[in-house]
Amino acid sequence: MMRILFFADFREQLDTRQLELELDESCTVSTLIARLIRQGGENWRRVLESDNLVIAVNQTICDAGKNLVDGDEIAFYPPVTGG
Amino acid sequence: MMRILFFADFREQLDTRQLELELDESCTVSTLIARLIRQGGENWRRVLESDNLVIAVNQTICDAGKNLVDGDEIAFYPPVTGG
Amino acid sequence: MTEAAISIAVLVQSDDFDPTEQEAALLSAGAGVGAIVAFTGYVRGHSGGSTVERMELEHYPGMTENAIRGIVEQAAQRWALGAVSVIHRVGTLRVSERIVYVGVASAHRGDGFAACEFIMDYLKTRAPFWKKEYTEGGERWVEARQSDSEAASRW
Amino acid sequence: MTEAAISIAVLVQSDDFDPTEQEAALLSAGAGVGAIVAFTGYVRGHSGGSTVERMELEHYPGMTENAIRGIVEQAAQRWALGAVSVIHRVGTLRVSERIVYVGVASAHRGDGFAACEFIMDYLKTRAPFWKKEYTEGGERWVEARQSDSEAASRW
Repeated sequence: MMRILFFADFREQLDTRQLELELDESCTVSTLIARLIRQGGENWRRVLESDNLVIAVNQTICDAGKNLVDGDEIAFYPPVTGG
Repeated sequence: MMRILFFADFREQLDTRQLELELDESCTVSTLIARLIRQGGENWRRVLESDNLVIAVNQTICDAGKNLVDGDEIAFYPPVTGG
Repeated sequence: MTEAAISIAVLVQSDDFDPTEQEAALLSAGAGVGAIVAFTGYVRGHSGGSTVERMELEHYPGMTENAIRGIVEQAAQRWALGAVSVIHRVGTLRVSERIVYVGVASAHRGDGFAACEFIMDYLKTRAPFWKKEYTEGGERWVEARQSDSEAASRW
Repeated sequence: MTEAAISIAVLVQSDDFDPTEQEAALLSAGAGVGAIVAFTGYVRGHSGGSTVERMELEHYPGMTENAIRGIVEQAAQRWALGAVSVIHRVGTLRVSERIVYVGVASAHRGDGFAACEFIMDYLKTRAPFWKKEYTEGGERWVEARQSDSEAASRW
């Protein structure tokens, strides 16, 4: 099982704060994104193919080539604006 | 009349916080210093010829060539150490 | 005030806080503290020509605290610091309310100024917080600013 | 927050002060304030290997306040500031007591950090204050530090 989190503008656009998915074999963040777009449609494509997409796996920022393992927590969010 | 002020280490070394002197004709800070040393002796020479001497006339820092006029306030002090 | 002795506090909370209390806590790093540099960020009343009524601040619980702690630890490796305290508020914030506090206690002021500004610049670009502004004209997510990226890339 | 609207407060006093109160006063510069950078200097417990018991701070009444105000006005010409407050204590101060406070309110943090550090660096080398330390081994006037001259000459 993977836990997938969305924040801020992305959370609102997808109307999704969190979802859980079974891990596919030899899954990377890229293949996860492709699967989410396949299931979700155009709205999900717009968010997950955005130039602004930040990816964190287990709370560490990484790129889409990152391999995923069972139990990972994957977060998708726009550039941060705190402070 | 000129008012002459001494601060910090200089005030202690000369045991003088403030003194008032009649203005000589065409007096500069240099001639004032020479007069103070003449009157005061070695102790005053050590302070007023110190490399560390800062001069302020009417609360503005200046050099020893500054001309003095009646009513001026002259201060002698070491480099500042506040903050 | 060796590096081993540095005390780090990181809080993400909805409640307000008192800078004087933060300063007292930082001072307890010991008699070697000669300087505290403190940055406090506030909700501004104007943004891009609109009048801001309030903000909502969202964060990523867990990652946010870890990211800030990592930034502070980087600062502690670069400068001689005695104690650092970072507080970032979340939830609803109104104009002129405090958003963020970064307090740095050090022996000498140069270390404190550099570390405090470094921590703020990094926090702005790396800690997962997001601001949504509510103005007369509606609501909108604040966009990341190029100037913040540039500020962080100086270090 | 135009330059004309800048509010400057300069106090030389023996009493302590409350940083949170200072911050509230700075904030009254208006809803355009997004940042307050505050420096607070403290009496350190050690100096050149000796344990400091207390300090005496002397100043040149009148000139000191004018010098600080002049420094703040220079800062206000270089950076976009909303309000600046400087408090410097004189008389007897014990270890860990506050000596000096420089608070700068501005729209953006870069201006606040630069102006606050500039004001401190100039104050250290140009405002007529003198410190005398009382240690186990006796009393001595603190000597001006080369590093402070260098810090001021950067600007």
